[in-house]
Amino acid sequence: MTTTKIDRRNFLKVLGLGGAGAALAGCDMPSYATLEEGEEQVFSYLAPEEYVIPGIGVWYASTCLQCPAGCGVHGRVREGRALKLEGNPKTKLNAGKLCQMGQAALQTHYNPDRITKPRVNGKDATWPEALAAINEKGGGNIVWLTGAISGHQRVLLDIHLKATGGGKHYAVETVNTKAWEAASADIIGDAHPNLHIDKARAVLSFNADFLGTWMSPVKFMTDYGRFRAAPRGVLTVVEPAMSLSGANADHWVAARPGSETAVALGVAHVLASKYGVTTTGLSVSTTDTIATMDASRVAALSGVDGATLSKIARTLVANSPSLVIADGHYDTAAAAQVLNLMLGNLGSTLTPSADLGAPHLTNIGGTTQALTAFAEDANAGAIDIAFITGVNPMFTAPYGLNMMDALDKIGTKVAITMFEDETTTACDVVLPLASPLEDWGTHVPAFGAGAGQIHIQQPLMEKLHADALGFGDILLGLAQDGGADGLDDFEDYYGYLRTAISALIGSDQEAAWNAVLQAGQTTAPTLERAFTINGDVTINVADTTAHGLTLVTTARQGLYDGRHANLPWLQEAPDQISKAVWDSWAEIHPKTATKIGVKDGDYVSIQSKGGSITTRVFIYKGVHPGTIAVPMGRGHSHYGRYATDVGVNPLNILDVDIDPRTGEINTDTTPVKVKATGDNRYLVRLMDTDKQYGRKLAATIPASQFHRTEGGA
Amino acid sequence: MTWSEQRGRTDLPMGREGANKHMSADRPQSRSFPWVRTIMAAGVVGALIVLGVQILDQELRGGESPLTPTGPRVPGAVFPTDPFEGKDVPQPINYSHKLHAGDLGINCLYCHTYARRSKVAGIPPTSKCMGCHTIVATADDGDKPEIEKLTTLWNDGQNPAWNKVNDVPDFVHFSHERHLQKFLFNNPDMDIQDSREVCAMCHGDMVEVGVAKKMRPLTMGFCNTCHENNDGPADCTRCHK
Amino acid sequence: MPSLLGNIFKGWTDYSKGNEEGGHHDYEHMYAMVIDLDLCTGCNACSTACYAENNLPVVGEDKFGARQAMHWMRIERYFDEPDVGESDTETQSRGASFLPMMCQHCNAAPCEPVCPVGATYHTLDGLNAQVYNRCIGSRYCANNCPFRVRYFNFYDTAESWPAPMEQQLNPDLSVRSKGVMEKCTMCIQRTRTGRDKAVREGRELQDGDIQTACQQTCPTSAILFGDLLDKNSAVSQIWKRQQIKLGTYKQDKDNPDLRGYRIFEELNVDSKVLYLERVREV
Amino acid sequence: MADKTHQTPKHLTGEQVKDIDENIAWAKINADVLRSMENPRRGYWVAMFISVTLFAIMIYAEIFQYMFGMGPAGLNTSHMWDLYISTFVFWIGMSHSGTLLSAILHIVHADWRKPIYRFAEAMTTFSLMTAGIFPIIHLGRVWNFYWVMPYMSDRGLWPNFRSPLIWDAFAISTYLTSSILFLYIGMIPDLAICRDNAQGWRKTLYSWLSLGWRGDDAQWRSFRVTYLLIACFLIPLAVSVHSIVSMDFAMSIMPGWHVTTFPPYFVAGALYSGCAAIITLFILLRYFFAFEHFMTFPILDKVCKLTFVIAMVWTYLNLVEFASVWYGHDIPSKEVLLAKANGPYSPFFWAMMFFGSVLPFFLLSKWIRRNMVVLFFVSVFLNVGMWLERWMIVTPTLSLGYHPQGFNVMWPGWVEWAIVGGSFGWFGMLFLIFVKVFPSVSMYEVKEMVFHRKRIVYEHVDEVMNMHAGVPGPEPRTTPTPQNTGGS
Amino acid sequence: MVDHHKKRIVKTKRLLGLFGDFDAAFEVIADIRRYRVPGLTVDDVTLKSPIEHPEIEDVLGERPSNIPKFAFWGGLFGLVFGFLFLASAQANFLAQPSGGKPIITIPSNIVLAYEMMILFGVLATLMGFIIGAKLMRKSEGLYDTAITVDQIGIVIEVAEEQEHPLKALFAKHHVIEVHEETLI
Repeated sequence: MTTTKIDRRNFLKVLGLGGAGAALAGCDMPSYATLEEGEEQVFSYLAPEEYVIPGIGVWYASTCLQCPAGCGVHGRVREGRALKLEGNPKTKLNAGKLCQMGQAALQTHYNPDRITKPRVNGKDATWPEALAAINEKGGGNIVWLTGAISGHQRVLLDIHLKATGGGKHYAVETVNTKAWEAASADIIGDAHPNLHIDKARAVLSFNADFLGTWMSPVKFMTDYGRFRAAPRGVLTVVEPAMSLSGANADHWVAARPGSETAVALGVAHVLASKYGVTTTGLSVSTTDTIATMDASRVAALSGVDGATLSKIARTLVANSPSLVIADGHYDTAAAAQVLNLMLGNLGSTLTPSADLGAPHLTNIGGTTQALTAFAEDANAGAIDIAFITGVNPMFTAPYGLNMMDALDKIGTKVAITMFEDETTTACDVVLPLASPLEDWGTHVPAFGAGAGQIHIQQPLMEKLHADALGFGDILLGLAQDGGADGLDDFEDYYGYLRTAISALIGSDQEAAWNAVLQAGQTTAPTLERAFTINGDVTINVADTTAHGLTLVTTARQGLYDGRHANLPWLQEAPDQISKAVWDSWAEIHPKTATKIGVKDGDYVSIQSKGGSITTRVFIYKGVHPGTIAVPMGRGHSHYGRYATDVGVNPLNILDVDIDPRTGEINTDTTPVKVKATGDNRYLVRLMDTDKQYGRKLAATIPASQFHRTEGGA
Repeated sequence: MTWSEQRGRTDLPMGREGANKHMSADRPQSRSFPWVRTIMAAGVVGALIVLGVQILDQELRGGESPLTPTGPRVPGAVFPTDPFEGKDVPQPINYSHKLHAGDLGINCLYCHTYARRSKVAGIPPTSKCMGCHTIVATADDGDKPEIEKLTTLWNDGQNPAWNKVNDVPDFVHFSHERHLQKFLFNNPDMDIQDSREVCAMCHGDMVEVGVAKKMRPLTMGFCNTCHENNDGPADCTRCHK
Repeated sequence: MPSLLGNIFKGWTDYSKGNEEGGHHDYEHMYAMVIDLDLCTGCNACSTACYAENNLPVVGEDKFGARQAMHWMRIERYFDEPDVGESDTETQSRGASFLPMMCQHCNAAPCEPVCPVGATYHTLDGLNAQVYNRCIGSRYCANNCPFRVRYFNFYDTAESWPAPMEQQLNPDLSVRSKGVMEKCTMCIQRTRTGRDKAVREGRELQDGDIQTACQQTCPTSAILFGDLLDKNSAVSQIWKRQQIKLGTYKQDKDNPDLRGYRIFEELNVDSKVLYLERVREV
Repeated sequence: MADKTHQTPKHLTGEQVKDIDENIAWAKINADVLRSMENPRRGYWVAMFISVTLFAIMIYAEIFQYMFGMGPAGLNTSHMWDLYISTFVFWIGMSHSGTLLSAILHIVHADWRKPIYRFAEAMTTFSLMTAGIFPIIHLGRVWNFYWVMPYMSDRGLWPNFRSPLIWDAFAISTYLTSSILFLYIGMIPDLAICRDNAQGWRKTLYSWLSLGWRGDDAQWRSFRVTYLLIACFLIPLAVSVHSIVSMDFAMSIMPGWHVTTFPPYFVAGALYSGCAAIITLFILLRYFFAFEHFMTFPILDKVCKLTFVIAMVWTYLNLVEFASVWYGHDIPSKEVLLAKANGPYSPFFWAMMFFGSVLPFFLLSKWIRRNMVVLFFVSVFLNVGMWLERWMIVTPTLSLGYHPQGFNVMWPGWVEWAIVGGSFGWFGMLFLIFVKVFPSVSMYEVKEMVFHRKRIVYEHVDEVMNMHAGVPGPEPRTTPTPQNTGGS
Repeated sequence: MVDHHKKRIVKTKRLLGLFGDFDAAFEVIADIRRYRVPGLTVDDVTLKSPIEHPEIEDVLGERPSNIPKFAFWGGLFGLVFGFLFLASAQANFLAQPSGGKPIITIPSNIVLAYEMMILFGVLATLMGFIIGAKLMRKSEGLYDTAITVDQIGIVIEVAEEQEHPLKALFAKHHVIEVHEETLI
């Protein structure tokens, strides 16, 4: 495969640092010394495009790969440097908006810790050497371990696997929506129903942090904006530890970890018994399950009292249409869908999704089930060559999967990555990956982009590191080397992609291609579908009555599952709830704190069967007393200068507790012992106070007043 | 040193009784204060101060002296023409403004075409040079080493690394576009052909020099003088962001 | 041709005019903001966008702990909501309330008169500007800011951008060095570029031509930026609807239920960021 | 020293009742003072060494700060000002007594000022020089400090005359100039004396400085008028200077700073710390230079009483300030007030209250007033109290303020401590050099003093007779010898 | 009268008599007032003393000083100049804090002009002192360092016929020393 390609779009060339680099000396002493002649160099383009003018930024459309949502972005390019990302207004998914992770994509691209050369067994090498190292052990079972993947990269990946003996493809995402998908598929026959939060008058969420990390947060936040406009919707969130969605809830209900199912069914019970909401369409068993869930039982299981249940029920009934979403456990999601059925939300706030006409492009949502499977296969020694990209199993895998041995048992481990992380260090061959801002690609958002939308990813600037290659290029090269047929006449992934898109849009005109690039998206034919309701669903209510202190690993928009821990902007962006920066913390309830005997900033050791972590406590009332919540994302042992040895990683000490219905690893069922270590250090936070001291800073008014002035019942 | 030659006369008897004798001395009557004269004088003093400061101010503003009518001819613009001679800056290609802008009379904006659309005037892209030099004065003439350099660079796909000549501090954000708009395009008495005159306001007459050279101080004082005299914005953030 | 005496007389007349007309007579624009707290989810997108747009240095844990961070736009989080009753239940019964806090660009800014060298002043755009290269770092302005939104470069910031990160720096505004005060400029580089663009296209500046970085990225569109002198701009519409007027600290609202308010209005600093109260179902 | 050989005369014990012994010979006055410029006690050199060391540390700290920015000083986003500004205010305060007392007492013809006003004015000048460096040191970009000067430039840039900091710059430079002139003019006749007795470089120096003073009647006349005029200029100036300094705070809108009573409060505090400093230096000089004949207990008594009175005025204004805040009932200001009393800084606050308002009562005890050592420490602690007062004005406000986000407690960094400590070294160094090079007791005015007293005071005749008959003071040492130059 | 009196007689010598105390010196002057020495008036007397005697004026008569005028004009200049300087500076500050706030701010300028008034007042006073007291100029000889210790000197210029009477007068009042120098 060719390793050095001339970027045919030479206007992406960097024209030196037009002032900015020297601007570091901006106002420094003495401030007039920069009146100089012949000190700086200035370049010009060889043959510029007409619309590229030095000193004026040009916006290019591309796609954000910071999380699986796949929002469309516009990148501002000036003098060949990508300076700023904004949302692509043309996309239906994020409508010109972007979250902080998307903003920080620039730092993924410009990160000082990127891998610039191929490596074989930890030594720098050339591409041919690296490829040789991969192939020397010969074929055998070749597998891919990736994150959520879609579009033509997925196509090439499948081609490569097929050409090399049909090995498996494990798509792993720690933060995923498998439970919701499975339950939805079972009950309403659609794994990805469109959720119309903006249309709902009331939203009830169990563990689904739709504003933070669930499915497509930016999409949901834009909807949330409309949801809050008059007539104003009511948001109720039930979860063990406050998430970003919970922090914006009108009613926040703390439920014992794992007991959300009980709460959901309790609400269903109140609906049926108190508000006479019909349960027709539900099987007898389901109805019985609901019937058993009276207030006392729910209270016993979850610590949520009857008043709260009826309050929730009242809200749902009073504000129709409503929407109930859930995640975490299959049963919770199923119960939520049952509520949706009972409340008749189907068709109004849940509508059937449409399948992409080209199924080979659709998004493979990652799961932790795949991680388990990968670990098992590896431990069984069934894997000879593993290509690992976009995931960091060493970091995210619970101790129970003993990922270390698993990787050791693999013949050749190839990491295709931008950064040196825990997994990369354990790999034999490391191939430097181009950053998403340097790369071509197509992405089919799993959710919310609208029927058949395909987002185009195009480079915003030339490669920072000559040896890094785009993911598509690597795939293409591997597929070509693997002897896949029909690919030989493509010189690079750009050529392949261009042909493929031309085929998709049925035109290979330059103009059509440019139109696609400018729009940053294109549309594929879709197949309409309808809900197929299946009311016979068995819901098991876990008995959480006796549960002691349980560890809950929460995902936050920002560091996400840890992949963004090396972005200083996100490390320094205060956590939305605790406002802490640059370190991990454990959220516990004041009661629990007094029980353990710790105060703010004290270190506690959190001991599970699989190990222990030691971090500082953040005490507030936003967690259930039976919960100790540790956000995931920090605690890397290898991840560049910004992430290494910052905070602790709760994922490793999770028990491998598999949800029988989905095969997912539960993140809220690990019992832990918590002891104070006696140390105390100030937990660095944006602000030490939760109070406004009578100042009118963030003022709040009751909804009634809002309705008086701005309408809505 | 020592105080050894101290002449202590501690034996002298001091002050005897009845030392206070009074001798008649004529005491003048205290005169009433001349207010009117005072105030008038104060006025005079004030006036003198004002006058003095005014003159000094005119000097500092560079009243008439530096703003000579000679120099570039830009109707409706008053601007300083402080003499200034920058140092020679070596360039990869000894491009002669004298030849191109002077003898051949090429309009500045033909090459520095970005100046009218952007903050930066920009270095012309190599393609622009080659646009002519593939036809006239090509490398094949053999007697033009500079153009041969250029052609070699062009064929290798290299951009020449020019050295910045007129370089203001990085906290100064000067916009060529706005200045050209004011003095050239939106200036009824100005002909686009004479863009040279406008450029010369800040860059001096590049026709006089061969390889580019800094011809004006381009200090803040230089800018302010012009801004004041032409009612340019007196707003820091227009240039300092 | 300006002259000293001429300017003195002009100065006097400006003085009188300033008194008569409430001090708003010579603005070209009056940029202001509206922030709907009910829409703000506290997701930090605006803050990070500000880091990207305005070359803000990252200081690291120690300096952040020493409160030397440089976040121009900070999202504050409070758990008490006195106006809708305390949530006295065992666990939180409501979410938190978030407050995006950045320079309020007060028209009667307390920071402006105290700067010994006039490095902070009011531009014709109605913005409270900070001229970095004039600042000598006496820090009086920050002391006098009731919002605590002025940030000082306590250290040299160069190490915040190890290569190749410095390539991301926005060339439209300078990078501040140590000893310089800085703060939110309402993206003055964007207002400038927007105006230049309008001039280039030979048209008037319209509402929406200029978006600040925080406004553009805010997923719930909680932040709105615009010109108060333009009567049709969305911002001035809202100010009108919420019956908040500049130049006074006593707003006479005929409808007490309106959500609009300005923080520390009682200090009469005449800030130009209008907040809309957060709403809670109780 | 010499008096060990005699039985201790009254002027060395507590019983002395007269400000000065009017029989002391003029020549002896010259002799003693001139000798003081020659061979001080060893304590002088110890003090000098300490001062220089402190100053060296300060230089190091400043260089460090110059290289690494204001961070190491421990400042943060809420505490933009800290010890620098409070110590600046402290030194400005120190500078007040000298000039103000000297000028006022001169106008009201309180002649007991004559032996002590010289070093008091020197103290004024040098504490001003010390104060002046702080606003410069505390700048973030100190290399641009001259931008606060109003100078014409073609850049059309001026300082912002609205800023109280600029008022400071004007006031301080005016005050410094005037007080230096006041000190200098008052010194001219003495410089003439030195000129007449000096040799070598000192001769040239004094000849230049004495401006050819010959003691003509015309010169004396002009001298009197000039001195009186400058005194009249200085009194309102001194008052204005410290009220302007107080405006740095009073003109701001911060709770706890925006207080109407600050100007008089600051002036009182200034006089207070100044008087206390006079006591301290009085004792030091009296010891260093064996000035027992001139810096006598009765004069010290008067200074102590004056200090006590001013302390009471200060206490009153201090309480008035609290009261006005309390009854004003502005919540943030009240929070600051309460935080002072029981917040994290309360120990310093209460220490300030004790040293400032309780300790002065010690001055009422005659025993303490007569006991040099005790009095020395009392006066030092009075000044510690005043320094704490300035700190307690600056910092608690900044640690609270209006916005809860700014609530935090900070502890000054080592750089700040080093520079604050070093400022004392800098002051001490200048002062010690001065008293060595120039007569720290005004010879001609002491002569006037004894002259007038001789002609007016007639009580204690018997004592006078005693002095003549048997026990005169120590003979004027004509040729000092090593063993009586060292401290006893 | 002094002048043509001076014209008549040509002074040849300058005498300096040193006296032990003021009283002796004053008596000499009193005698001169009584014209004990023909042709000498009190205006010819220059008294040199180590301290300033409060009655010198009674003895020698009023000799007006114009230093107060210096002070007054200096202060006035400072005030006017100060205010105008500030006003012009503010009015010509290119980056004027616009937005209708006063360009020329009276309160601050008053404060500053006040300081300038005092500064210039003091400087002018110093100037007046130097001029009035004839300092910083080459002074005539006939000086004795005893004057700065404890002796009072009387300097008189005399013609030769006056020399002996004056010396006699000095001697009568216990002169301690007499220095003399010839003028021509």
